[in-house]
Amino acid sequence: MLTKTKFVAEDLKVVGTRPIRPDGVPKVTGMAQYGADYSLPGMLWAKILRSPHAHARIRSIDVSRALELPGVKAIVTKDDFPEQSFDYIGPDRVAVNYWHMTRNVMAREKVLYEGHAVAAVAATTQSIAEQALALIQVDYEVLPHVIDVDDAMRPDAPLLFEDMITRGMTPPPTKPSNISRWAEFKTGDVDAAFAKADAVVELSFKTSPVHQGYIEPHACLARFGADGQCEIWSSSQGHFFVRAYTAKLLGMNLGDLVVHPAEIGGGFGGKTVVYVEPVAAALSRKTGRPVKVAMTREDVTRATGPTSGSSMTVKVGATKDGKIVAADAVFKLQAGAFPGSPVLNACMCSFSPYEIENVRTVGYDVVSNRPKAAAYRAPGSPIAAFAVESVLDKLAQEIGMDPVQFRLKNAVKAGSPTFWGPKHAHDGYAETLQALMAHPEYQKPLGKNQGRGVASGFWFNGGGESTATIHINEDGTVMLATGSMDVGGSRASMAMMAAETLGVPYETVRSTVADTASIGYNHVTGGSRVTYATGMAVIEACQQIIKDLCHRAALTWDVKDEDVIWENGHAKPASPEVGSFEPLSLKAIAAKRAVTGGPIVTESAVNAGGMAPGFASQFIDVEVDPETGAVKVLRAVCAQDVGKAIHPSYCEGQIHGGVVQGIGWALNEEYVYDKQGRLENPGFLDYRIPVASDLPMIEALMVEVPNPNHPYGVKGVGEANIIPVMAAIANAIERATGKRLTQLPMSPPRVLEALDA
Amino acid sequence: MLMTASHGAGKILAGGTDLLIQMRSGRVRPGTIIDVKNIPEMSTVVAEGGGFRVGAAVPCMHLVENKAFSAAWPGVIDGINLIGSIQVRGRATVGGNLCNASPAADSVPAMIAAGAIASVMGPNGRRELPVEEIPAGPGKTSLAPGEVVTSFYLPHRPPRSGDAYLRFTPRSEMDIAVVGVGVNLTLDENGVCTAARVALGAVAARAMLVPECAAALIGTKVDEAALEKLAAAASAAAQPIDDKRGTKVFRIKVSGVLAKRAALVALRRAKGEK
Amino acid sequence: MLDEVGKLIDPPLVRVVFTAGFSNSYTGGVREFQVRARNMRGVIKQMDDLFPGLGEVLEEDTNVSVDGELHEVVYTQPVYPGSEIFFMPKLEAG
Amino acid sequence: MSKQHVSTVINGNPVEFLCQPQQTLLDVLRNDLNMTGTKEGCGTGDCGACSITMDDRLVCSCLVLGVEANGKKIETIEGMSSGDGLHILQQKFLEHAALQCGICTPGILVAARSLLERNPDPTEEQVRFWLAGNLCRCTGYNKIIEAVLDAARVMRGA
Repeated sequence: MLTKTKFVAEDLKVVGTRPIRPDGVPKVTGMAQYGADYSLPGMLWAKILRSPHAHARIRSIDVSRALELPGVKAIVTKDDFPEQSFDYIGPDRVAVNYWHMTRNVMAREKVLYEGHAVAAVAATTQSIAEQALALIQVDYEVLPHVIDVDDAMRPDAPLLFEDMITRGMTPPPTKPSNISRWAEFKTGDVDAAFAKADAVVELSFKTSPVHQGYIEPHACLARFGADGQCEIWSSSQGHFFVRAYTAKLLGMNLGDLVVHPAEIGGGFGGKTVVYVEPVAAALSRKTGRPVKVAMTREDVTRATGPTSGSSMTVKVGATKDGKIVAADAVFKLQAGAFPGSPVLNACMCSFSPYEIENVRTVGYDVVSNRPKAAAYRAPGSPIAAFAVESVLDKLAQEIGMDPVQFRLKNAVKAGSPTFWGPKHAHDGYAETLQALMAHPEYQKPLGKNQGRGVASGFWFNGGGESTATIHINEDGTVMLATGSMDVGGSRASMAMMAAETLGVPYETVRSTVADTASIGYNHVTGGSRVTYATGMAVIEACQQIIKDLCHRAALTWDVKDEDVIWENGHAKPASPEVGSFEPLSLKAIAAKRAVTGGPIVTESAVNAGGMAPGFASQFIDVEVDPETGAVKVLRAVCAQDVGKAIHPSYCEGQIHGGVVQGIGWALNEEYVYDKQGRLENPGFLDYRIPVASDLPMIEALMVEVPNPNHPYGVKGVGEANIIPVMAAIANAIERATGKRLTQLPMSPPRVLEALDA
Repeated sequence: MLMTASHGAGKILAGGTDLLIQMRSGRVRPGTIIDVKNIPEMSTVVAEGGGFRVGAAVPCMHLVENKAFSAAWPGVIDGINLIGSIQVRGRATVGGNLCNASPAADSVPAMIAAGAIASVMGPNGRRELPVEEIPAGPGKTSLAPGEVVTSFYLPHRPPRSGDAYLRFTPRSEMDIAVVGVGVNLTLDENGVCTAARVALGAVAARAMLVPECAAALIGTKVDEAALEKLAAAASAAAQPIDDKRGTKVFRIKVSGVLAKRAALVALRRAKGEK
Repeated sequence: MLDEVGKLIDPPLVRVVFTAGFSNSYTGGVREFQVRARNMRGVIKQMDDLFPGLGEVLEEDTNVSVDGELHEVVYTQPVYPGSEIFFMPKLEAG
Repeated sequence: MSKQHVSTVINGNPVEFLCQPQQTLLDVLRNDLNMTGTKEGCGTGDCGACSITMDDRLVCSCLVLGVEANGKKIETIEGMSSGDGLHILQQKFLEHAALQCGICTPGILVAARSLLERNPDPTEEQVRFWLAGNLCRCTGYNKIIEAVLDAARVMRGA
């Protein structure tokens, strides 16, 4: 187990500095290889045929004419993927169901959303593959479809699965429906508590699904050998789950599949799903040649998982001195074509920043004819926070309290109970609120048509399995590898933690991401877990190396191992009595590695626990054009408890990125469907993510409340920052115009409609 | 000649920033692509008779960087400067923007307000017609098969003239107009408006000149009352649809709002204020 | 476990708690139990004896918090006299 | 359709290639010339990840036909760092951590260089409007703008 070293901030030499990342030069010179940048001799190009219908039964697929087109080498459909058993495997909240997964990769009985993959062609050129798609005849029986979550829950709504009985209800309902799961978390007596409240606010909300918006479309290259061994180069948020899911869907042993981590062009949770890898591998197995599959932007927007659209109602009661006494919420989230929206996260995160005696949250996971929902940055929590933090803002107004003071009065701290589980074990929330109040701009009044909105957010932050390997080169430089895919600079933070622990200069540590054949299992890169959990594996590996180095020094000095200590990069006698030996540097010990036992290597793995949650609080100033409803963000001050910032620039970068994604979610991003359930805005023109000229500089306030369970006090940073944004903007618009908007996005037509109402 | 030879399957390639997108999506499958960028008349900007002869295939950035033209027609430059992005404007042309015939094209309302005259070459020779007569509906122009717009003539500017173009888009850049308004007016020495042209974009099947809007300005000092009448006329003239970019109600109201704001910018420019 | 004089002393008494939803489906609605264990392996074994099959679910499908500190379920995780052992749905994220 | 012969200069090197008339320059660069530094984010000129300069004019290579490059001078990300060292912009992007995933970085660097060639002393707003055509989803643009302004200062010798 990890020996707990009590770190003292002052004597850190590397952690907390801002070195240049070891993998930066290839990225700024165009040398870095992403999913679509790999190619091999004899490579074929693959294109995927996608359903034009939102909901239809597949009667037959005729590929004969397409196969005759010169240059077409193979076509795969559902028949090339083995059937999977129908059961939910793994933890309840994020259970994997391979029966659903294989259908999402390649439709079987029905197509369940426009863009659903039906077949894939491998050909010698892209244009031939493209032409072949047009020659595939699919006989569809078009069915009525449903997209909105409320519509999908109506008793007469068309059913995606004729036999789906809601899970989680006791007793279970008798009639099938589109509701795949029901859940409830409660504590205390909510209904009675509302009677004791001086002020009660109840509002309903609707939010549109939004896409993660990564700039790199999904892409991969697969090479299946005649010996049944397959290699895949793919950009994903975790090459280990790509291997696991791909092997399962193709009926292969894990040992026969090696997945190499290409650089990833953004994921935000959306690349924790397999879409193209099983297709490329199946085509490569059928042709015996390497196959490249790359999605177009339209494929990505039309057919890959956004986060859920939602319909919510939140009711909160408080006494006039600002104590929240009762909170009751219903969250209905779109799961898309297959069950699995983040509704349980929404239920659990909703009121988590606040200590409330009586709470009830109810969640519905509802399927509808849209791509299956995938994770998007603290999945579920931003949706719930839009509703909860809007209601809390209105409540603070009604009892005449400053919105930050109102939150501070109810803020959780270490020891506070949660309504869904164990008591909190970490502080950090109040500190983010205090950071806002201390900000010089917080008290400054604003001008005409301007308003300041406040909101907060809670996220679990993940732990879990990570592996790291270290071997010391002959010249004393350090080769560090982990199995955690690096999206936003984790190779730098790993190298920094290793350099700090070993006491060597950062530049002597080479940090890489190893493929699935070269290192032990690593859980996905997501849930803000990598710096925390993989960091622990790196530190444990360093401690094992240090033990080995001290042992080798002891051999050299003919003393007992315990008589040698490791201090800023050198083996030293534990006390003068041991002897007056010259300290031995890492370089020196490495040079004598042969006689002291051979190569200096280690691989260490953890199943990290003790992770602390991420709290974020923000105030956002906006100006509303009263004549057009356009909302301009003037200022965004975003405080977040980062535990201890290993590399401050990348912590700030996470906060900037999450807040800007939140601004897009709040103001412009939505899907527009026509009557047939077809997407009308599948590209980056009409699916509007924020551009540089839309935004001010985002102010990131890194609040450091160290996590004692991590040697360097690390807490997850990646996700909490997006949670408060939409509510903060809604609250700011209300202060600027007096109108409370409860529907996302708060686009100009909606704001103008509210202004003119 | 090439155009007629390709029996209607020929497509003109100027900047290509609309054509290539349509080819990629399969909406258009040209048999022949005719690159017109090397035809002198189409790729130059020259002074002519006190006004400007602008080639239909001149890239936007080329026009934006032309000091003389920008000084004379700031409103037209406003429109051109909102087409796509810097990258798109490096290729896109005013001729292409017009003939792609999107009702929301950003340069067209300003060109109409400016009174630009298009010069068209075809199988039966050359003809001239005002820019507003070329768009005929979404993706359709009034040009006969084989006809190509070769250049535009923007007339001489009388003193105390000013033009402006404003559009509404959810994003500050990289967007398609939900509403677009071009205004061009001339004042006499007492500040009374003697001539005006107002054109609306994105609020009907094609960009259109709105005489009622001009009437609201002519003879007035472009004061608050005149601006209110202008706004009402603009909203009345708008026949928008609900689509993925905006609602009918929104477009009708914002047409009036932008007409007023654009008129104020044109007024300031006519008075020589920056 | 042997105390300093080598006498086998009983493992400490610890409090095991489940969420409402979890207890409805696995422990007949009972949310709290008292068991004797020295580590997570002991806790899981005791609960499995009470509700056969529960052990597997606890190992695969839950996270556990020991006195508020959130952990993955690992056999060697120590528990202490009077510890609150709270099993809940596994925390996963994107 | 039969391929057409194109001769051009890319990053200072004469290059000849054959390409289909409807093939885009982006497709030629990435798949025929194996210069994968220029990235495809959308293929419709809406994201800027494929930005290059053609005769010093900043354009999206997905909206240019391969045949249109004939006789032109093309500059891509691969040509931005001279043999011995990085371009100031590349160095500043690393120093400021102005990239996270890096897929948009090649396009933004080419666009930023094109800006600084025209305007050595841009304001923050001018940088933001010039780079509006380059979408980034990771950084929120803060550090990109700071890196460009810092590079501009150094290049001006300010």
